[in-house]
Amino acid sequence: MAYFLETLIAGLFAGLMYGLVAIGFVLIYKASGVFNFAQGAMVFLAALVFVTLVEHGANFWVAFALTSGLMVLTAVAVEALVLRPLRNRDPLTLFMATLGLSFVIDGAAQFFLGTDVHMLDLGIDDIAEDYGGLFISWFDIVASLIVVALVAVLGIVFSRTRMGVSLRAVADDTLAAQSIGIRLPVIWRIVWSVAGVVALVAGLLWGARQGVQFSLSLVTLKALPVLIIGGFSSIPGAIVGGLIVGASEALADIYLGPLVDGSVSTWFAYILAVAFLLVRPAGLFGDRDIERV
Amino acid sequence: MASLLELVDVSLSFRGVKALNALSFAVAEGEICALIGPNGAGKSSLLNVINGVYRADSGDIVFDGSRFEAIRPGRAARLGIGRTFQHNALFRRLTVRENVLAGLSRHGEASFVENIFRFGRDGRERTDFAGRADHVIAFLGLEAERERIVATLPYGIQKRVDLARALVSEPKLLLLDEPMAGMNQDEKRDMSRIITEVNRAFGTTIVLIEHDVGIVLGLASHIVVLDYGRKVADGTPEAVRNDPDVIAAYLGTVH
Amino acid sequence: MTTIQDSIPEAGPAEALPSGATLLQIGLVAAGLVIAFGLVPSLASDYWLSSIIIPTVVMGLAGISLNLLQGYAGLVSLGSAAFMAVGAFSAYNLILRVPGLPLPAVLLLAGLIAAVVGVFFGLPALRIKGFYLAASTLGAQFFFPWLFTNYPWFSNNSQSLTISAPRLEFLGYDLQSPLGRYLLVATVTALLIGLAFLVVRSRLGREWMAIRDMETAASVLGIRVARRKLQAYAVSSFFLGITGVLWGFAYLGTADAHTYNLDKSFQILFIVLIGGTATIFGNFLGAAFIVLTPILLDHVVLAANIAYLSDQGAITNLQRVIFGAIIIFILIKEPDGLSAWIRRGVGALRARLGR
Amino acid sequence: MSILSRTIALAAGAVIAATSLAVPVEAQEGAGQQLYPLFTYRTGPYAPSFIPFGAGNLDYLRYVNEVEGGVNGVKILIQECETAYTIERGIECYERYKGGFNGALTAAIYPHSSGLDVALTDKARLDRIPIVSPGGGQNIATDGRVFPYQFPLIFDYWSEAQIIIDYIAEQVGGHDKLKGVKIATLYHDSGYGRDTIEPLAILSKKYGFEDIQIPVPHPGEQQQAQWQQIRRAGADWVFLRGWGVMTPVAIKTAARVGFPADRIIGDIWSGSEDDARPAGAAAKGYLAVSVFPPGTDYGILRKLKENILDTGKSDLKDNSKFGTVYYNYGVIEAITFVEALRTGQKKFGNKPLNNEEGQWAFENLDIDEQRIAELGAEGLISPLKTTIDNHKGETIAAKIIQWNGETWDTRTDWIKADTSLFADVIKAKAAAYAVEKGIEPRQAASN
Repeated sequence: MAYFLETLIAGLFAGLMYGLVAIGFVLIYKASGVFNFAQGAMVFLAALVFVTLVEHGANFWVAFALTSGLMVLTAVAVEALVLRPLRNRDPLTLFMATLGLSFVIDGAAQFFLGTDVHMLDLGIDDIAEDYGGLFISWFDIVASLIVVALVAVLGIVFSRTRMGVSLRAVADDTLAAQSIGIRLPVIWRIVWSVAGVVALVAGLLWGARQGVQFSLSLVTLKALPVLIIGGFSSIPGAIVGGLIVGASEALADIYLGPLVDGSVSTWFAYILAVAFLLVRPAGLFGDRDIERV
Repeated sequence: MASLLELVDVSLSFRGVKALNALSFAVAEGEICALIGPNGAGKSSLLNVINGVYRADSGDIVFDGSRFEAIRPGRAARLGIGRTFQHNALFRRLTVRENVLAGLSRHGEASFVENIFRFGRDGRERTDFAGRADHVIAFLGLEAERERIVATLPYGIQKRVDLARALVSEPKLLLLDEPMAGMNQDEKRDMSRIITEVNRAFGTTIVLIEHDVGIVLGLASHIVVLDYGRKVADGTPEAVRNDPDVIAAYLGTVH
Repeated sequence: MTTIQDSIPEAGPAEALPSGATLLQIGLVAAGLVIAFGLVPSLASDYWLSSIIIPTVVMGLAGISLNLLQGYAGLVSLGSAAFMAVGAFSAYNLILRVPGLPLPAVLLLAGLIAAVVGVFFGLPALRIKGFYLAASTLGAQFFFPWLFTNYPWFSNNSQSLTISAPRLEFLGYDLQSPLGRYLLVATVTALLIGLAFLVVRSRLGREWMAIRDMETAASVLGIRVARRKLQAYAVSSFFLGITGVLWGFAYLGTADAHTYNLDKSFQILFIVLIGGTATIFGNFLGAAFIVLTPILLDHVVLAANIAYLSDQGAITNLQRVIFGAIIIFILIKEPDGLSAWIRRGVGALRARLGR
Repeated sequence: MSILSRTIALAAGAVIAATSLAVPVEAQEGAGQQLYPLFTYRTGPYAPSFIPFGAGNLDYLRYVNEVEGGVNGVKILIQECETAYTIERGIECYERYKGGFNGALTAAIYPHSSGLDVALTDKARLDRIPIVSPGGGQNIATDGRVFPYQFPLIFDYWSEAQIIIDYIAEQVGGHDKLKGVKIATLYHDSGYGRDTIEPLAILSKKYGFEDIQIPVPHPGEQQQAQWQQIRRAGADWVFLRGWGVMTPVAIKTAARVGFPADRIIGDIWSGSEDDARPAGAAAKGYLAVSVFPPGTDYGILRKLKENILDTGKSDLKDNSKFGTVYYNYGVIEAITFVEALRTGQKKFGNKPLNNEEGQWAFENLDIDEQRIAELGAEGLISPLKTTIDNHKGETIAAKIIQWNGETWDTRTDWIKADTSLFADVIKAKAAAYAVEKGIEPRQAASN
């Protein structure tokens, strides 16, 4: 039982980390209807820039500020060079464009900053403490707190501020939003910037785990089933979806894995997600509209 | 005359808003029945219920003797309910001819393998379809646009293609959702002439929605007036024209 | 709007085209066959055959497979490569376990097996649309590599879990040589292109396009939408299955589960979008782009010899940047994909012949 | 290299790239030279391991060319070809260079990728091109009678498993003490990772230790569940068959569940600085198998430092990578190439070798202790002698190294594997392969 609990908890922690990556997708999908495959590359870029700055002696906050600044610049560039020329094109084209974008971003990142594997130490020690038979690492707790805090902040921003309101307007009905004078390009720049900062946070937490290297951009794939389950357009959905994926994946590996003598977590989340879709075609928190003719 | 279509206490609501409220009326075989009423009166919803795009919350639909609580669009089509759409629902990237051919789908019997490799029932199907399609295209005077991609055609023509697509499968009942929307007077006159001819030539029963009361009074033999999902009046043009409720609820207001 | 008008020339029923155009078509087909089976084999070197032409043709075929699903039926799939894998592994085991099965039969069966699998993974399409559907097709993309890795039986317990091409031969002809492999690929491709045209010009193809353009209207007209969608997955996967066999055996000469990974699925998607949706020949342009660009960039770097400016590592990453940029550029500049080029060419020809 | 100069490079590169499409390629004259097609993967997830590897490779060849004036006067012409670690592009590179380049002959091709090695097996047999994969070849290809053109030199994972067990045995005080010891193998769930399941099963039958196999799905960025399994099973040792990012995550996660780092022994692909360093403090004490020992204290590396590194001719951008595991791996691999050329030249004369001559050369390699001493590579490589029956080399040996938080310390001398143990199994597999492929095995006499 303790073993089950421990696995479950570990899974939930992992799930939060997935959710963190998924949030980046959700933000952008909400605002620009783009499924941004380059999110992974952005995570990698942010982490790499940050770690390089730190290695050149910048202190944490300076590095964080500078990197965030870079992510904002990236957002502006993306809006101008990719989104605007492609507006009103079908979603698949936009998706492919972001795929191309991911080549550009991680290619550029490694062109300028090299391909070395960097160690990233956030000074949070990652040794598990024994809490009544349950080994839980401080790092997990801190990481989860950060994720929760981030979600809270985003929640407040989107519900209280003017920007947030107009963002939700855009998400609900783009045309209507434009007609009341909300300027899409501005919204897009802002949202992509926020997504960039979220990518930075994700990059730091993941990077501290596995070192800052190209594979960081692969976390994208972990976020996809999370999105299907949580719904592409819901931040709470991303978190809940993340928890579900993380937990079920961990449990599946331990209890289902042995039956097929292999690890199932590469596909389990996806099959789970598909099963979910058959029950709830728009994910847990996704919103769907009825067809008008 | 026996009624081809009969609605019994049909109700429908979206997110609590009642679009149709215990609506009942009958359409006789061979007549042209017009649904009129202000915007949001539930006219389109009604058509959508009749051919199964929406599922009624309660109430029955009797078509051609058989009774349904709900009907799937495909089933409706196969039973012989044709339909045109208010907002253009043509297959934009297909030619006029292909659109019309698509309208014949309910008559297709060949399996997809036969269709692909052109054997078995496919041959007869092709010639049969081609014949019917060309006939309707000629009937609606679309020969010139036969091979044009519909998205490139003017609105008025598209409306006609929509009609052709619905008509080609020779439905017993034809539902026309604002066939003359956005047309100028001449075009409207043409369209209503066509509708009358269809009704006469094919003996098709027609239910149509139209705002232009002048046109409707000339065209329809039976008028049903809706308001907020409720039936306000139901009868011959004359009867309806003189119905006080109608004048109050509808004819008074200008559209 | 004329772009839309010509954007699906192959979709128009053949018998409907003016005779001038029909002649032109016949002419083009003949020319194509002469080039494919006459010029290319006699002119191309082994290098060109086995490392540029074969992969381009096979990837073009993959593009066609996905285009049938996406361009014509309006459905999406991010799992194309998985069905290629199913085809390849089926073919390998058929040859291994059913001795004496002729190559054409193997290809056909492999395609059919892939088709069955395709139908199964197409089921979500009956409930969901758009990105949810796209993402769910990834299920296949992650399931099959796992399946073929986790159960070595599929690779006949080979140590590296790879299946290596059996001796390719047909009617006693050895198809091992680059030329032999090319001829195999070219023949299968020619046949499948023919099949693709039959499909898109059949009632099936027409109803796919109807569903793509306006699903509700399609169902109201009595088109059996669900059935057609599953048939779309079946046909597309059939094509993909055979493509997978060619990729593994006629091109690489070997394959393992990860040969058909997510990147390959994305490449196929690129081919469709860059080549142009709802086209047949455009896919080969898309494929040529995907296959050639990295090689070209590589040659440019060698030729320009800019290594002294920076280190190789940086330059190869620079190539990655350029590749990505080109993709975005094409997506922006050619909404109808590179097939627009073909169309203009054919258009000019038609004009010459004065229809 | 500074960001500024990179930017300049970017600009200049763009300009030149644009223009060079127009201008014809300046063909390098290659006649009378020996071609070395360098298959690179400077992009993608595995680039970090290639960069130092490629540098070691290049630096040694440059040293041979510039200091020793080539191999008995025959200069080596290096042509790079980027595979991005994909098989497709690898095949393109193979086709590009299998026939030589501007008159320079191809004697052998080093694919630098196990996957590509397998993919090229059939092609190479038809084209008669030797495919050489030191440390990363197919174990069954050891049988040169069935695989005349494959050379999985130096090492294989079955011997590795055996060396690991021998080392553990030594730690617990003899093979007889292995009974009941719990050894968990945490493997990358792929052909590479699964390769050690079979030999470990055999070994555990032989010595009676408990064999626990736990897979980690690619890429392996999440291993909490696996390590809990390990702790729950009460494993005494963990054999870590990692790949890429899987290794640092494994080490970190081990620390999280409180499993001691000095009880984890990494595979050769889990034993580089880039595998240990990202794990930070958690990696202190972590052990690994080393076939390519790190360090700079070897005669040959001193020569390289003096003649290449210090003269700015090195391919390294970051000199701290000098003497790292992958750098030395690159050097060792280059040595096998050069020594093979020497071997061939003894028979065919001091001229570039063609592919058939190359095949003979690689099949008759004999780098003995004395030659190793001449090369100044004592302790860097162990003797390497190939024959028609053994394309791997007769002595398979590795050291155990330990991470001290900064660099690797060598813990043991060469531990030799008893190759006789698995020889029959491998031969049997090779025979089965021959049947499946319809290959007529060569006889030793035929050579």
